[in-house]
Amino acid sequence: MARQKVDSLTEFETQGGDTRDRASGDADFRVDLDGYEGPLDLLLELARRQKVDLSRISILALAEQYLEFIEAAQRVRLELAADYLVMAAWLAYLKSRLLLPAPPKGEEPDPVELAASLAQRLRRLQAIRAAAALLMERPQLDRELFFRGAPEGLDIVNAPLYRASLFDLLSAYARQRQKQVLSHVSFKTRQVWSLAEAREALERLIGRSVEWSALDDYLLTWGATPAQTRTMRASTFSASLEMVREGLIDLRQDRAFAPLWVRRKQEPPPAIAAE
Amino acid sequence: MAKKQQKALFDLAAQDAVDLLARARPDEAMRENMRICEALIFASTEPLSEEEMVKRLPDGADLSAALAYLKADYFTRGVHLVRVAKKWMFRTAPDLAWVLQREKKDAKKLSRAALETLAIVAYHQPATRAEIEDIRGVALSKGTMDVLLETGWVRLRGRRRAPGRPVTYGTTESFLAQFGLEQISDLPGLDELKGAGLFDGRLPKGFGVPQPRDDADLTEDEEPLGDQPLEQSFAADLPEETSEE
Amino acid sequence: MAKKQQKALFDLAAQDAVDLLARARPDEAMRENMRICEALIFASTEPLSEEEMVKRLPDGADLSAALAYLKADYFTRGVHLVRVAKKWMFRTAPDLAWVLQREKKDAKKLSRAALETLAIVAYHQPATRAEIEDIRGVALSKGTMDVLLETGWVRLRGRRRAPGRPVTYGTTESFLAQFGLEQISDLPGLDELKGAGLFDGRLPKGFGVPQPRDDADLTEDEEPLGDQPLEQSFAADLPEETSEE
Repeated sequence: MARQKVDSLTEFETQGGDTRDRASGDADFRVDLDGYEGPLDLLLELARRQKVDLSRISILALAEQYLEFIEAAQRVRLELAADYLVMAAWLAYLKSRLLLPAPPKGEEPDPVELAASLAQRLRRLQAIRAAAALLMERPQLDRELFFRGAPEGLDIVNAPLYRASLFDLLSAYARQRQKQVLSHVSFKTRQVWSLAEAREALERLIGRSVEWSALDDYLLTWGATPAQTRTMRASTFSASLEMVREGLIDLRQDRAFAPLWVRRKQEPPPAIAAE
Repeated sequence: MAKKQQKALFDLAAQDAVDLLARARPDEAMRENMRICEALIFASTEPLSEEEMVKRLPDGADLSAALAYLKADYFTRGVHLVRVAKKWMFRTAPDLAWVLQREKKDAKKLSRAALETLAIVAYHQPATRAEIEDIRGVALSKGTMDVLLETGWVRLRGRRRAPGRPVTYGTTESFLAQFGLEQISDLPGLDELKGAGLFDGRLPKGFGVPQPRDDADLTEDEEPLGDQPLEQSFAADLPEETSEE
Repeated sequence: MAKKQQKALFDLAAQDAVDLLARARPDEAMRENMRICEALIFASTEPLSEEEMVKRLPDGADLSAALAYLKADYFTRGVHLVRVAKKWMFRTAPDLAWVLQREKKDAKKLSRAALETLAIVAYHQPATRAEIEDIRGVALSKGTMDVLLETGWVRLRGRRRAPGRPVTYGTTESFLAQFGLEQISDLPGLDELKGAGLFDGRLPKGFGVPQPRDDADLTEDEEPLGDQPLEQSFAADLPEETSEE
């Protein structure tokens, strides 16, 4: 067993990421079996030494060699990767089953089948290795084969293709014109005679007059335009009611829709007061 | 004829080599040297010097002849072997430049601003920027008019005979084609637009939609674009094709 | 009938195509199409798809015939025209490797583990991590798969419809290009592998011996990667390009 060197403790191929069956940090359990990639690899190497076709390999002999190998390895170093030990245990079992007559009960798997299945796995591994070798023998890019060193490249010129339908166009136009129409609507600014203005004017009027004066006449004296008359009348009327309430003026109307009369509040005559 | 022009562009030696090739087939050794040069130049990331090739060829190989033959070989192909400053490289044939550039047509939707501007240009043409802005009520961005000119649906018509001589815009034939109109007067009028439900009833009296026209002839109040700088229009930054119109 | 001829042209061994070329010279239009294809493939920085060429050829041009002729044309040259995954590229002739190996980049040598894993993925795809481990008889380290994903030759395909929804791996187009394969079924030694029962015991009965396939389409027992976290795969630490695939 020329390759039997199990003393170099460089880390096993499956170090690092593989934490499924070996706890990380358990470096002691990793053994470099001189580059063997696991028990199957080792088995294949041992099988190769039988120098027969894998389909006619003696699994029994193989199991024995493997167990010997593991034993030897353990003599040198006790720490063996779990994979190897699991395989050793399984092979020991297989060996015993192959040597012993088949048990009467058919519950346990047929050892011949188990052996055939192992041989099959070995053939499969050997075949994929051969395939990998064939693959790597092929001329490879940037090794034997080369692409064009300086390709110009194909340009794709972006030429946007605009899309719009007549309906889009017309509705855009209509929307725009309609918006314009609405935005151009102008309201006439209405002149409003405010209550404050009306009251101020009314106060000025009655300040001079102790006689009844017609409200409308009074409005006209302010030279209101017809457009202003309504707002002046409304505001003045409201203001006058307010001033009546405050006891500053008297207001009189002879009948419905007759002119309104206004004058400064008179001191009530004593006689009436006496009544 | 185009072929002839191409040839003129090329080194005369190439034609000589074609003749040479016709007269005498290169022998096996020469063909192998040609293959080596071909592969070397092809794979090189930079134009390849003759010295470099000599190093890789069998001793005593006639590099010049091999390259001349090779160049002749490629002369009628889609790829040419060319020499630049004593270095050799492959280059796609100049007459095929158009093939290497493919236009990728990305369907794009016009922005709302562009669509509205286009519609105003269509109905109100010839329209100036100020007129468009007046109708839209917002300033017209340069980008919007650029896009419209890029579509090829809007063109510069002329200038308004007015202070500042503003550029007038109008639609093009491809505008008609795009929107399936035989002529610009086929654009629907107010009644049709109303009928299509595009206007609601609240239109003031006197509101109208102009009868559009896109005669190539300038209107009375237009004058030719002339060569006055277009700084008042958007044309200053236009792509060349468009401003040439 | 033309279809049949085309198909025949495509599948012709290169030597047959050379013979064909000797028998029937392509006409002028065909030669122009050949020139265009030649220029396109030459100029392209990546293998060029037939679709892309069709877009740039005149309407109705017989692309297949043009490519077959062109391939035959280059058959004896220092540069070859090859098809990989329905894409076309020029490449130096394999026999000239010795001339070109000057600047042999330190091609990263794959570790034995990586090489075998690559082979298993290639021949056995879509393959899960468990399947790779089963064939190699040893646990697959994260680093090994990372290296393969980094080469760009292996990609995450999807997930197997099976408990745990394991990620499936497959090869890429650049894998084919790297090893000069036109399609995955051109893998060397495929028959031997079938004989060795590489494909046994995985697929349900009735499927027969599966053919490795690198179709983008998922197989029946695959499903998309989805957005489930890939903690069971190695994808968590992948470079982004790869995990997007």
